[in-house]
Amino acid sequence: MNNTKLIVSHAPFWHDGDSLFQLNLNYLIALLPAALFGILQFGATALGVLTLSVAFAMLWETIMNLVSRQDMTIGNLESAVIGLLFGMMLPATAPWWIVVIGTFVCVVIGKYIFGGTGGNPFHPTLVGMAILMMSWPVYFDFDAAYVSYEFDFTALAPLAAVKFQGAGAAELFPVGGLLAGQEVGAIGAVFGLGLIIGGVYLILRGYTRWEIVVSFLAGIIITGGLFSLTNPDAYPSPLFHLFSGYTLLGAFFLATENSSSPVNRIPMLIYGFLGGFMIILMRNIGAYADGTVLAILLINLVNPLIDNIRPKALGKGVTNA
Amino acid sequence: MREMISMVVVLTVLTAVSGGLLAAIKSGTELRIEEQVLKFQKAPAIAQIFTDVSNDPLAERFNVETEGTTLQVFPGKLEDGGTAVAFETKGKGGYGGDVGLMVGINTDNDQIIAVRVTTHSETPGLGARAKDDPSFVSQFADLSLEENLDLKNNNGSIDAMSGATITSQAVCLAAIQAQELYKKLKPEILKQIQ
Amino acid sequence: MAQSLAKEFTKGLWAELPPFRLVLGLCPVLAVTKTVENGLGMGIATTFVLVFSNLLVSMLRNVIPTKVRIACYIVIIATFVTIVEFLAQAFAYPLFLALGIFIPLIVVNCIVLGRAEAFASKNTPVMAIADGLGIGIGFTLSLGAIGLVREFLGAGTITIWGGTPVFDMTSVFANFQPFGFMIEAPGAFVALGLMLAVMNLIPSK
Amino acid sequence: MLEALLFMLGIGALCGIVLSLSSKVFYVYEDPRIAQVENNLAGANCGGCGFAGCSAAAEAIVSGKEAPSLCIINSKEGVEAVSRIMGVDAGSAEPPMSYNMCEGGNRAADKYHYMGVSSCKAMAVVFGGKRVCGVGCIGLGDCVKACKFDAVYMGPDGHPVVIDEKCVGCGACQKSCPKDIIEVKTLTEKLMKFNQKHDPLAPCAQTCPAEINIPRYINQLKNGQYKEAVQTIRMRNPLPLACGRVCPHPCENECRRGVEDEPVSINQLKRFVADYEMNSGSRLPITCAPDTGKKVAVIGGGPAGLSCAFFLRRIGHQVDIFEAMPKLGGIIRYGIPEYRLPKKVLDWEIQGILDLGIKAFTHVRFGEDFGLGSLMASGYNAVFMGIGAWKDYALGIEGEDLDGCYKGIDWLQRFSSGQEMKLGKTAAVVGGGNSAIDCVRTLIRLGLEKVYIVYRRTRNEMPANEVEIVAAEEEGIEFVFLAAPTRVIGDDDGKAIGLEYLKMELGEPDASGRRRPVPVEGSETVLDVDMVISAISQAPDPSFKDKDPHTRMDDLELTRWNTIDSDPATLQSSIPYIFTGGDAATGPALVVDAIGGGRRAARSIDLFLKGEAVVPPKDSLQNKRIHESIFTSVEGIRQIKRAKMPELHVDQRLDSMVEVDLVLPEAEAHREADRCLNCCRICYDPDTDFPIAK
Amino acid sequence: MEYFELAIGCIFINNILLAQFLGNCPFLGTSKKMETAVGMSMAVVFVMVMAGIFTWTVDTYLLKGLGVEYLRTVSFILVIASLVQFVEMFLKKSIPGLYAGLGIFLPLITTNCAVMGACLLNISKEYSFMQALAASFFYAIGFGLALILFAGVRERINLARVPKALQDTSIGLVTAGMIALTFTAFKGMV
Amino acid sequence: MIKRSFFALSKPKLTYDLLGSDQKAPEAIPVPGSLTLLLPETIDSTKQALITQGDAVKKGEKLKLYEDGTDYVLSPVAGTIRGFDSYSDDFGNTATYILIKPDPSKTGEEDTVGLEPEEDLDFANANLRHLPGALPFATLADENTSINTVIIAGADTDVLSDTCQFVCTAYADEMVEGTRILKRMTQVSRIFLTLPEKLQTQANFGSVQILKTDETYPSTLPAMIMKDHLGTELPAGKTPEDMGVCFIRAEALVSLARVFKTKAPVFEKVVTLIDKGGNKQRLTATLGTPLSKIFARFNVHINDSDRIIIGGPMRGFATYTPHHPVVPDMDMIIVQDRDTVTELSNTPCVNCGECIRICPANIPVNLLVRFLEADEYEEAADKYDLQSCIECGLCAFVCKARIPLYQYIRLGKHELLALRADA
Repeated sequence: MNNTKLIVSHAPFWHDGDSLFQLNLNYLIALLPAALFGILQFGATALGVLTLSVAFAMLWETIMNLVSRQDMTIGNLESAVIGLLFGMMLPATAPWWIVVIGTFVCVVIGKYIFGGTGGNPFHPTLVGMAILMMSWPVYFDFDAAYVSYEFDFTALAPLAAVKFQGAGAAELFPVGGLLAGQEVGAIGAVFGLGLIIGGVYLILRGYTRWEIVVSFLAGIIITGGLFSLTNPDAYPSPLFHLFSGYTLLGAFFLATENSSSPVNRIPMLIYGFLGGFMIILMRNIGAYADGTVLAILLINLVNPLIDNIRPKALGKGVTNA
Repeated sequence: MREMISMVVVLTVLTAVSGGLLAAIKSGTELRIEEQVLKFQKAPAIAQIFTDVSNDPLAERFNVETEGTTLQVFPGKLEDGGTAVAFETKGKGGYGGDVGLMVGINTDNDQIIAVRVTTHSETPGLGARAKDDPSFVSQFADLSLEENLDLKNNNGSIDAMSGATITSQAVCLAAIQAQELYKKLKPEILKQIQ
Repeated sequence: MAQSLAKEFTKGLWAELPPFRLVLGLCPVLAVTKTVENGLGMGIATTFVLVFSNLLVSMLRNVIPTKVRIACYIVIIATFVTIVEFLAQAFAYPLFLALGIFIPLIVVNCIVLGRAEAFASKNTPVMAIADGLGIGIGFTLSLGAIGLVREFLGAGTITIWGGTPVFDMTSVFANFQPFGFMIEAPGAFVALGLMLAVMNLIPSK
Repeated sequence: MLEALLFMLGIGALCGIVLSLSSKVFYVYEDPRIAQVENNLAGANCGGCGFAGCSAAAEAIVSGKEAPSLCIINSKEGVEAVSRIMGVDAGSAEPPMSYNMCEGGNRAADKYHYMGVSSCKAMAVVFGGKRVCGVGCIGLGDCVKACKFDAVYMGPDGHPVVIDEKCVGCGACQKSCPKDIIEVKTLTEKLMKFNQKHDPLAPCAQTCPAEINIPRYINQLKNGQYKEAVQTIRMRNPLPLACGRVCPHPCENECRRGVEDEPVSINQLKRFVADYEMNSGSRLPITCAPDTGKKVAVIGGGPAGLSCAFFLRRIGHQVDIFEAMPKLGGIIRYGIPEYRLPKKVLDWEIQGILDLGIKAFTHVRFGEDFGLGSLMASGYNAVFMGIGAWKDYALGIEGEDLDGCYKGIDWLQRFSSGQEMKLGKTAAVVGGGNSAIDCVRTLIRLGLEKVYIVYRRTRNEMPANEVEIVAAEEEGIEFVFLAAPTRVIGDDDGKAIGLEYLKMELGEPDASGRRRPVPVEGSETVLDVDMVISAISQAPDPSFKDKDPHTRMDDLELTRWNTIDSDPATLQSSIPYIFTGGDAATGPALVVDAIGGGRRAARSIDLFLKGEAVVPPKDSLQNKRIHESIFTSVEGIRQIKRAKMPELHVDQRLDSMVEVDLVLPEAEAHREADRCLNCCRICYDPDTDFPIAK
Repeated sequence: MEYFELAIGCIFINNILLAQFLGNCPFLGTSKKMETAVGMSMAVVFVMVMAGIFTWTVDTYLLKGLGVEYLRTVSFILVIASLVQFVEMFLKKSIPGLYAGLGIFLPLITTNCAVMGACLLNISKEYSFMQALAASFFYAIGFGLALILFAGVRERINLARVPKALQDTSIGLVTAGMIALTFTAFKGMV
Repeated sequence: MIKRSFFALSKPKLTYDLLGSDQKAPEAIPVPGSLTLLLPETIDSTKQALITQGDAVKKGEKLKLYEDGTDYVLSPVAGTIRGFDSYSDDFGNTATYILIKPDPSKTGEEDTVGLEPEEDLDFANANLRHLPGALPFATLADENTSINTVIIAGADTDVLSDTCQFVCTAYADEMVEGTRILKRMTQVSRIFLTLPEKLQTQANFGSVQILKTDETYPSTLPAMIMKDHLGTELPAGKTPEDMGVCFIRAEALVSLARVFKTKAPVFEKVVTLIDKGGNKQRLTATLGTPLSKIFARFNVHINDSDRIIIGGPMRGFATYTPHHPVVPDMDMIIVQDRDTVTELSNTPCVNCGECIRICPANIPVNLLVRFLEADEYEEAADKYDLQSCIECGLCAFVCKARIPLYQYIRLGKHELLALRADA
């Protein structure tokens, strides 16, 4: 028998070299500006939350791999991204156990039980967020979270302020300030500019689909604009919505998550727009101050349905063959 | 044909027997059920409203007829010698159905003594706080019946529970209903108390 | 006879344990298991209906024509359901309040009609009672178990009877903050789904 | 109260009337079975089955799209009732079980490193799979994935293992296997499976005439699963005790270990587990398929008849055996002496077969006491003729009928049945087969002074088993080779006093490769013996044909050797409902041949009884070997001596008929089993750690 | 506007499946394939509206008229069961095409607590006839919407590598929970 | 290898290699000591074989396995048959390989089978099927398919390859002659030659109409040519032949012309070898030459876990043995070092949508692969356009999860055929 065994595989024998590791690594890179700013703004506790979150997300994934005797999958960094996103959506004062439980819910209930990588019908981080926000709403009250902090800007969570004090409160938050992170909120969601830079980086690198981002933002601007036009006293301007709360994080990093978003162009546009529309609806007439989390979960839910709108395949439309 | 007849007969007999049986049981348990309703639904609310009455409002309850329905009224003798009444109204449009509200009114100064939610099927943690957490319903205490008992959104004087606007609305509706009923039936009620 | 009687009874406790093994009758399972007490109460009510409707269906099994059998069974079941409703109001009023609309809905619980059709209509009254009792007790225990999980996690308490918790986590950890999600509607689905998965890991025989 | 009564009365009546009327008005014909099936479903309309309600499920069952067990909440009785309505026959009551035929796992070497879709199916289409072995398990576990019941798991050796308790016989694994090595079969199918060209078979299993899965039972023995090993043997051989003692084990000749070392003592191991069962004090249960209601007559209670009866019974037919002799067993009772196969052992074994519910009528001779006519009249649907070959060939020399001259089988049989026979002092037995050896070894035990064995060729050509020859030598038998008897010399009383023979020498090899003996002119020599037994060969006794009055008997064709003419693959005779097997079909052959033939005939009879065409198994490997599985060299073997069969010392055995060969001790048996390379077609486990192939 | 609010309330906020926990057995049973889900949804819409009309009439004119409200359960379920059976027979004979699409789902609806539940809710909320009609319709739409969305997600989950113990119903329930979670998004909108 | 660009907002572009202007003549590999011929027919032990070990064969002799066999090969040399065995190819195809030991002494007239070529399809089908370039005479002569268009591949169908371009420019005259012969044989009027748009060539193609093809892969695949140049969309599940279009290698026509010229079959195949360093070598080898001989000639060392690709990097196949012979349709051999082999993974699809955007046939690969993984082939074909795939391999090329998508699709098509054959 010949001992030189060749590799036998199927065509193609070339690959463009991309991988899930690359994808998630780029996500992490893109998230860095906003995350770093959060640490600067909210101090060491923010760093603690982020580290704990990433570490535990990866730990849970490792544990589940071990328990179910699967191959190790933490190498593709997916759980790191989930963990980082989760941490970035928390206030810097979140207690450690929220992070531990939250990452467990994200990784295990949000992802693992649906079959792990690629199987999750909803964004795992958002599943964790939604469940936690339902269980312990107190810890997601950003106004309460930062009472002991001193800021040189209005120390109020913009969306909550608008919700409870009316649209007039929006004037406390100039758009420039929001972009520069002069607001109170989740660690990674306050620095609008950083999020935009990261998001654009991902789009340019081809790791997120611009259609979703653009239509998502368009959904917010158009719907918010309509509301604002009909009753400017009751409803703040669309730009305020755009740069406050989780909106930018949602548009660039959450709605675009691969396995829970559409891949065809028209569905992507519908999907994004619907997300923006729902956010405004929930903020303006619904019960929630933010709503990004549930709005994106909702569009995740309709994703399988709308993603059926796709171009006809070659030779499928041919009759009379 | 026989099959058809048997189908009709069997079904008819069965339903008839069922109807008879249920009617019998109904009449057998009717009294006991009424007691239970009093004991579990109304008694706790009344006890909370009339914290210091000298009589037994439950025992002294009486009915007032109004527009074809019967209103059960629980009279209370206040410590200061005044009289008060409590009765229950239903607030429409709760999150999970109607919200029952027991409203206690001081007949002397037409002020609300207190209100308590009796029945509801609201979401736990949100709407259900209307019953479990008195901070919301305590807003009604000592309000005059002349006040607008609606939510602040509707130019009333009541703050809605955060996250449970609908339930709050239903409670307010029940209070407003009580307000109207009381205004209408006050003479009748006062007559009965004497 | 005694052996098969025991078999019919015990199968409902494990091998055909509703709702875990049969995956039926989920609506009350999801809706009323906010506390152990509610779960058990619903289970007992269902057991009552199961046993008596099984008995009656079995007794009348030769009389009822095939074409109207569903209607007949349903009338029988509905009758007992109404009786339960009366009894619950008369003797366990708080429970009646907690179970709300779900008592009348026992009538459409697939388990009840399913047992009537699959078992009672083909077996003797004694067997039918054993079956009804077994399935009913299994159902009650399952509801209790789900209630336990949901209540303990979601509220940090355990309420077995009478509305007062027999256990409260806050007495152990003063700062305990329950996992409120479990008490909520979505939590009901998730809790049941995960418990079902745990049951799947345990072989049915 | 009254309102309630009236209200319910009204609404009940209304509903009843509407429903009853509409059931007439809107009557639509549908397959009545749908309603019947629906009545036997749980009726909860729960949708758990994935169908929209019970009637939809019932329709799916009736249309055959779904199994009767579709309803997830139906009781066992309900499922059975549905099966009955669907007319699913008794065969499906016999649960099929999945069975993995390749145990090679990772043993076969790889031809390449595979990268790509990780499924057997995908790999199998890439140059036939990466394993060098073309028929073996690929091991990526498509079957494990296909099984919805968790009944298949990937074993530690890289091949799937089936958990019998969980298997429901759905066949998903079989469908998923691109190599056709996981098979879902009913007991009947498993019992009636014959070696096929594409099967993963070790050379020994290919060689065994009974087609026993030898590596499997040796492996089971090795693991201490003696009972399972016995069951494995019983799938193919109903007489492991007898075979374990008398089989000349052609399998060992093909043993791959024998290429570089001594072959594994396969037969000893069979005897070990068979004796284990006998000595354990209880019989292992033998499962039978449900009754089919068909009746088969087996004529002849020898190995072929017993085998045929055993397998027919196990696949559910009713079987009666008719035996001319007083007891069952045929040649192995009457032709094999006590010291080789004790009657006690044989009785125990035959009783086990009869315990399955087979009736035996002894002392009835076909053609005389009963015939074809009477069998047909008694309602037998088919007949198996395993009448053996009991008629000795004559030497064809002068003086053969003198007093003191006997025929081998005849003599052995008369001796076995306890007939008084006059013994001489010295005896010559003519012939070189096992019967001849049996004769001489019996004679020496009877106290004869001198016993000769006279054979035309040399020791190398003797067809008897080597061990037998050695034993005979040890026991002091005198061998006269290259001697062709020419005449029996008698005295005046007609008593034999000597055997004259002509010396031979070996000439050119003939077609069979054996060197032909050529007589040496004028070399006549005389042996002084007063007994001459000719044990050269036998043929079936065709006398039944003339004695049976039934005219149909004329249609039964015989060959020129008086064997019953039959298709060698199906063993069906010229009369379609008569089948044959064993010596009656082949002429004198091995016991295992007869056992294999009995099973082959049972398969044909089963087909015949089911009204199917009696055709040979597809791609049958009957008596052929798969070329690629026969090696000329086997690497990596560390030589280990073959277990030596314990036997009674010569001193002890010569004056008694006590069994000579003894069973291997347990430790020895394990050691021997460890020598097995656990071969398959091309792969095997050598002593080294490195699995290699070809 | 009143009906619009009713619609939003019945479809999204008080979704009969996800908030009221009614009709879960067929929800899990018929959501494995999109086609079945669509068929079931249509059938539910049809039956729920019919049942809403019938039960409202029975309740208003007979039960209340005779003062035997306590017979509500018995009479409602009898009416629904008979109605379903009647419609099934009618469709089978008269409109076989429609029967093939919808009819086969009808038996599932007899024991669908969503139908019974919707009827009882109509009565307990003291809706007028038109309201009851609309509410029934919207409840059914809510049921169908949840079912179809669920089927869409479930079709994908069925193909994902869900751990064995969680497969099928188990993961279905968890997914349903997630859907219920997302439906809380509509809270407070009316 | 082409890597993903840093800014990958637009989809990656794979371009075909163009033939350079300074082409050396291909290096001829001498006839080796042993040839392996692949005969596309399965050994059937129940039949009496026509050839046995030790038989002497002449050059050009037609070798058939069985009397009623459906296919044949021509022996490229005179010699003796050393043996034959069965060979499992991809996707369930089996063949028989025949080992021939050439006898260098037998070069005479009597050792060669002459040929009197006729311009007749049946004659060609019976004698010229396996010429270098593999002219599809079996299809052309099939009465069930009516070919009305012939497209000569002057542009290579796979990236990196320029064999077709080389042959059709270097041997343009012969190719034109071959085209004329083919035209007379088949009576097909529509004959086109594909050539890369940017290829600078002085060759004269006479009257053959030229289709200028795009430089982007996969524009020269049959389905794309039909769509872009013939204006017909290939219906899902159909082959170009079903639509009356036949694709032929330029080299096949060159061979045809040579046969008619020399009145003897030809066996020299032009092959491009790309070694581990990516260097291109052009060579000609006798059909049946084991690749190992070619590797030896060009000092290519094959180590464990290297990969030998026959055909292009996108559509070829990897063989498991360096002894694989040169066959008539082999244009290119690529040897990849083990370090340059991209690892595949067992990760499920993450739904990133790269495949969707690059697929020239608009197939929902992300959904399709889920169904293929679950073995639901009918569903995959009905709803997810399995059969629309034109087999370019781009989806697997860009797959982030590194799923062997192309293999799944090929396997799916294969299993679907088997399923439908069963039903």
